[in-house]
Amino acid sequence: MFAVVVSGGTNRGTPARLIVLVLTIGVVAALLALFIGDFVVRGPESLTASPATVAQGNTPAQNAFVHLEVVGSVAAAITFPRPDDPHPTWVSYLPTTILKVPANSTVTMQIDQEDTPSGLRNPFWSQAFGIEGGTFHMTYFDDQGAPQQGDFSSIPDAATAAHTFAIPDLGVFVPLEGVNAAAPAGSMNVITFSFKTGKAGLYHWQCFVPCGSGTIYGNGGPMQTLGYMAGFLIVQ
Amino acid sequence: MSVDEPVPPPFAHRGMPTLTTRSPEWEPEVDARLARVGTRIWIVADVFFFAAWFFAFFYLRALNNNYDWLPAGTTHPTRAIGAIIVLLAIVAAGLYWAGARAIVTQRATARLFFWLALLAGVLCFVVQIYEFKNLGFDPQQGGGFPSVFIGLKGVWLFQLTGAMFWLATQIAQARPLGDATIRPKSVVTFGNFMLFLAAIALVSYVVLYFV
Amino acid sequence: MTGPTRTHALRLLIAWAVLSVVGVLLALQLRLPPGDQSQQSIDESGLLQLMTVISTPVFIGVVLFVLYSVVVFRQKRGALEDGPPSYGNFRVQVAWVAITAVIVLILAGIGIGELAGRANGTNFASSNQPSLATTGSVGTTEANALQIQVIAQQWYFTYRYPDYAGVESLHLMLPVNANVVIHVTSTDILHSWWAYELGVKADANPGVDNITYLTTLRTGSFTVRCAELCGIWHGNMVDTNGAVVSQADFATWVADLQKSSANVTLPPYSQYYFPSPRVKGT
Amino acid sequence: MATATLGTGGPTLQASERQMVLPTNLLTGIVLAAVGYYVGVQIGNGFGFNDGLNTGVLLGYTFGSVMFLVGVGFANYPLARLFGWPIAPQSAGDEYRGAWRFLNLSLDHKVIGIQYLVAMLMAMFFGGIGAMLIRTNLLSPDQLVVPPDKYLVLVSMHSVMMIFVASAAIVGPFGNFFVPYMIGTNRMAFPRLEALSFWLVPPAIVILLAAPLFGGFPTGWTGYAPLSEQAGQGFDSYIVGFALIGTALCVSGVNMLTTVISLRAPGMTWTRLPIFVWGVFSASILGTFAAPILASAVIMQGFDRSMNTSFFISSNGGSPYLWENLFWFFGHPEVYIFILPAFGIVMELIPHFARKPLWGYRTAVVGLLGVTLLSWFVWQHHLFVSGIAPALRPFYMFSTEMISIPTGIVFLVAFGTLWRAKISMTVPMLFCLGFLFNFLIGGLSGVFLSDVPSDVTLHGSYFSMAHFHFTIVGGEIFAIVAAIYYWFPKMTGRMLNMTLGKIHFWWMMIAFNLAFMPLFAAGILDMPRRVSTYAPSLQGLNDWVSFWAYLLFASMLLFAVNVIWSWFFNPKVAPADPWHVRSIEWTLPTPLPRRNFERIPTFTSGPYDYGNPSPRPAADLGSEPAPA
Repeated sequence: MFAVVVSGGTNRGTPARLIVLVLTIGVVAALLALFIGDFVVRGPESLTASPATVAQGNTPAQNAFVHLEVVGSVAAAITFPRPDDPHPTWVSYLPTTILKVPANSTVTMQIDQEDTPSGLRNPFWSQAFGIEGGTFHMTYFDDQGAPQQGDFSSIPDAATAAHTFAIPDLGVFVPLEGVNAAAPAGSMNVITFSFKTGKAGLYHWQCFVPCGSGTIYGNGGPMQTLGYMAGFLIVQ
Repeated sequence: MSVDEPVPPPFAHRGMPTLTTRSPEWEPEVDARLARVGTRIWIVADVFFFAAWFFAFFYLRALNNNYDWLPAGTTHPTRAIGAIIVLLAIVAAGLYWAGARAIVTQRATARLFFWLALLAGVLCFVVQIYEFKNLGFDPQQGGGFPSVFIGLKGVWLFQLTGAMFWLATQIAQARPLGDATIRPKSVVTFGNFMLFLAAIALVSYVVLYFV
Repeated sequence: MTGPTRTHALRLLIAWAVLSVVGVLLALQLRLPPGDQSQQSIDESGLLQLMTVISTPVFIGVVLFVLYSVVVFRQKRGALEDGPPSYGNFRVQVAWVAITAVIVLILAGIGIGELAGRANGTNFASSNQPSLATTGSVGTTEANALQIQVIAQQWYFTYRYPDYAGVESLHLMLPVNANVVIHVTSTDILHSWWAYELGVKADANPGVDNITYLTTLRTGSFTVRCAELCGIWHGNMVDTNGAVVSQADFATWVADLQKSSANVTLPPYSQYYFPSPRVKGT
Repeated sequence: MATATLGTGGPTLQASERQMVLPTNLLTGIVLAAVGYYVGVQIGNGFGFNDGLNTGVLLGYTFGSVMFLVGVGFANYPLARLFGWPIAPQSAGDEYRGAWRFLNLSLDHKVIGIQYLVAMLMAMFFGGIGAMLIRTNLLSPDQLVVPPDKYLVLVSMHSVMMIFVASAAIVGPFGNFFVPYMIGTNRMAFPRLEALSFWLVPPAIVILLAAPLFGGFPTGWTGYAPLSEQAGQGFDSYIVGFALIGTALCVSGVNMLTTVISLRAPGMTWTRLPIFVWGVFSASILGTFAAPILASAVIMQGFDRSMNTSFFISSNGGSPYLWENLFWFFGHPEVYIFILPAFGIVMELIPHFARKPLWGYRTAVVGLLGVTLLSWFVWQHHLFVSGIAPALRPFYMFSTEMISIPTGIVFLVAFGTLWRAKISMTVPMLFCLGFLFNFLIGGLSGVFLSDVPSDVTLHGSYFSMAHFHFTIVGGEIFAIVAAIYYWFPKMTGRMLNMTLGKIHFWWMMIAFNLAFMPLFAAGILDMPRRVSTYAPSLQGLNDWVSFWAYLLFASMLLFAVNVIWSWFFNPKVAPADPWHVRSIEWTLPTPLPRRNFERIPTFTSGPYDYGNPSPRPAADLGSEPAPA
């Protein structure tokens, strides 16, 4: 008869099996550690807002100041270079997108916008919402490349938007004008505005310009990865 | 050695008996029945496979999203080339079928037919590649029709390639003691698949060039 | 029917009847969401409750039968007896299939009845979506209904009011006791617009006008969520500030909105938010 | 024994097939897979590693998988044919002995069954770990443990992994192992296709697990375009993984259908076929014909992503509806691929442990085939709120509700069999009864979802998520566990510990129901699926769910301990027929002989003839010589 046992053919002793078992469990555990570690590894570093240097009205509450830079590609950063970034060609906010700000305070943002226009798909977002005074201050370059500045409640043309800074849960939406092609190389539009934070919590913020170039409808890659065009506002 | 003798394996195997007595369940008759049933099931499955592409064709054509079914500048490729491809596919299938009929009685004739079928199939492949190289449109520029055209013809070509490989193995096995000689009915069954591929080529020709 | 069989069947039947009555009475006490803010949500609550009521006896019947069998028809410990060799009872099988078929027909009848009531696509009373065309433009539906366009994008819904020169809002504001036609579209990928308390849900597809109907009945706020996976902020695509307000409040609100957004020109209505990239990587 | 019986349950590899230049085994396969991947990436990227391109990854995965199969030994047969070497369907014996045999290409259906079983349990373990991470993250409404981008990757990995498992975890291990016994044959129709259907699975799982290295994909198992086309290189894992699994389903189906149609032993008429074989048969019909649709659809995705065609891009003449339609045209039969063999298991086991004939056998078969048929006509119920073809919604609502009629037959058959039976509450029986309870809830909640108006609220919410977890976990997984407890002694020669089994049942049953029942409420209380954050008011409910989900996972760990201990450390060989049942596989000795039947059996009665005063043998083993 060719009666061969279907399960393990040879009769190894229990110690041998135990060793095999321990080895197997070890391998599986290592794989598991990789698998789990891959998911729970923390995201980008956070940036704590510094105490405000600009007085905002007569509010007695805390003031905080956040300085960000927006670049068309991480490698082109001027203010906050990030040399070892795995995606040097991605569009990004710098230095990070995890922002820590105090609760019940006025946060002043300064955003150095260095990217060129991408254009909004829905012109609605060329308005600003939810910021103190309803206007933002912007230094920019006109069609002749001459520096200009002023207070705006919206940008004049949705097609010249480069990005937006938006915290939907706080109702904050600010369009960021793209750097005019006539501007000298290395120029940036500097946009300043303030908004109020309420109670402590975790709020997400994002950009409404489909600026993830190379992805369908422009919303992949950097738009969906923490640390680039997507981030958290940790109000504490 | 003559061509019709079995080729011995090039490497002796470590200590294994090379030939065994057949068990009844492995008789050629059993295999022939299984091949017949299995090929039919496989063909029906393949009908579903191609149905998805034809569905894509008619669905996208009917929707014509953003008026981009046929983008400006996109024209159907020459019908003559398409016709040549279909004809070659049909010829290949027909030659295979003729060869398979002859495999029991006239093995030499069968192998000749097989060789001719292989030639027709390879020519079909070459002409199809030529057509891909000279499309007159670029699927990267968008459009539903270019997408379906490339996709449908591409997956068909892939299956044709597989079929040609199998045809080549039938040629190699159509010797004394070769598999095709021992199991002639299984050889005949494969002709159904060749005919099926030719039929798909014909239908896609009508759909892609005339609808 | 033999004696023991009849006893078992009677016991089961009585227990089932009693428990079912209790279960159905309990089920009738349920007040299931989404509530009564719109005709649609009333219909859905009613339907959910109806389903619960129909399911209760079925659930009780199955569980009761299995428990009874397991308790009563046990193999004696250590024994190895066979049960009676019954291979089926044609009448019981036909009856079972007939009963399930009738239940299915009733359910389908109710559902189809609800859908058929709006064959022309303009029945606001119980409608969620029209039975007919999904593509179309504003104005093809009932003339005195309020038209709203929902524009979904990654990751926010905005609301355009074509009847008011295309002003757009961050939150949906609706007048009470109004018939509303909602046109859902997307600027990019698939989303699903779900106004929970209003009992409406419709997918947002790029280049497609997905129409759904709504009749508001009660003032109050409602929540809007995205119900189709749309990327990283899918879970955050929530707006709790939608509201159904009185007709007067709505008129005031819309007038304010028109005033404040005078400096941004929007098309009154748009189905296409293209162009988008034809070729990736360029 | 005479040399005439040197054949085995499957043909072993002919000597000439093994005499390739490279020895073909698992190690060669792994090495060649790496080489294939490298070459594919180089070719796809125009010779070079380039970040962000899909063609390279797609070609890399494809070449890697093909080369893996070549290395494992699948090219030997076609190449031997091509070189004109003599081909014999069977040979002297397996080259590999012992455990090594299970790690290498074998054409023996018993070995393939065990390979499938182990692979599926491992994959299920990883999918379960994914579920635990998901539940951990949902302990709080904020995204704390797993960042939101990775959360979606996690959800997608869990779902796709579990879909892989669910689609093959019954037909693969138990179908391959027991169908030949049950129909009385020594061979499968196409043993190489059978082996291929298994060996496509490991590359699919490895490729899927590799997705996070490329950023993962955020689409869930539905892979809806155009979100899928936005995704990075991770989504290419989805495409190739599903293409491999689809091919596996299709070739396994072709093999299984042909086997059941053509290789039934004398006397094994269609009306004597064990109901489990019917379950496998109907699932194979669906697998064979639905999987090609999926293959086409993922190829379209691949073309869109690598060649920039526009099948699914509205602005370029494509349509996302095309994907939705193709996907669900495959996807809905797919869910019946999960559940039909589970019905088969439950209806197979209940008569044996009730010691009563299967009540209404023909009706049961009609029920299974009815589900098979109807499942092709319901797919648009996944699109009720998508805005497509609303005029057809009454039809799809009706066909969806119709499917509860053949499904109800399963319950009828179970009832009829339990009625006045002699029920032994063994562990497999407990799991079958658990199946009835869970699947009842799953089925009833399905009716809620089938009705268009109520589906408007429930669609895409946790209600539908709870619904399909009740059918797949509460249904299919319970049936798989029942089958493992039932057939483990025959497959491995060892009994599982039944005390642990009883603990496992009650633990799993309670934990499962307490974990998933509240999710119906979560859905009705407006919690959409696949969200990493939710309304803070639902935190209590979610924490409760997470707690019981951990316990559910722990119950599966207990099961794993039971399996590992019983299989490898329990010295006692199981008796040949521990359950004292009539099914033919238990009339064979344990451990099973290499060759299934020395003589092809002649069946003289059905497998469930309990209580017959003059019971005839189920199979007349060995009284006649095998037909020549």
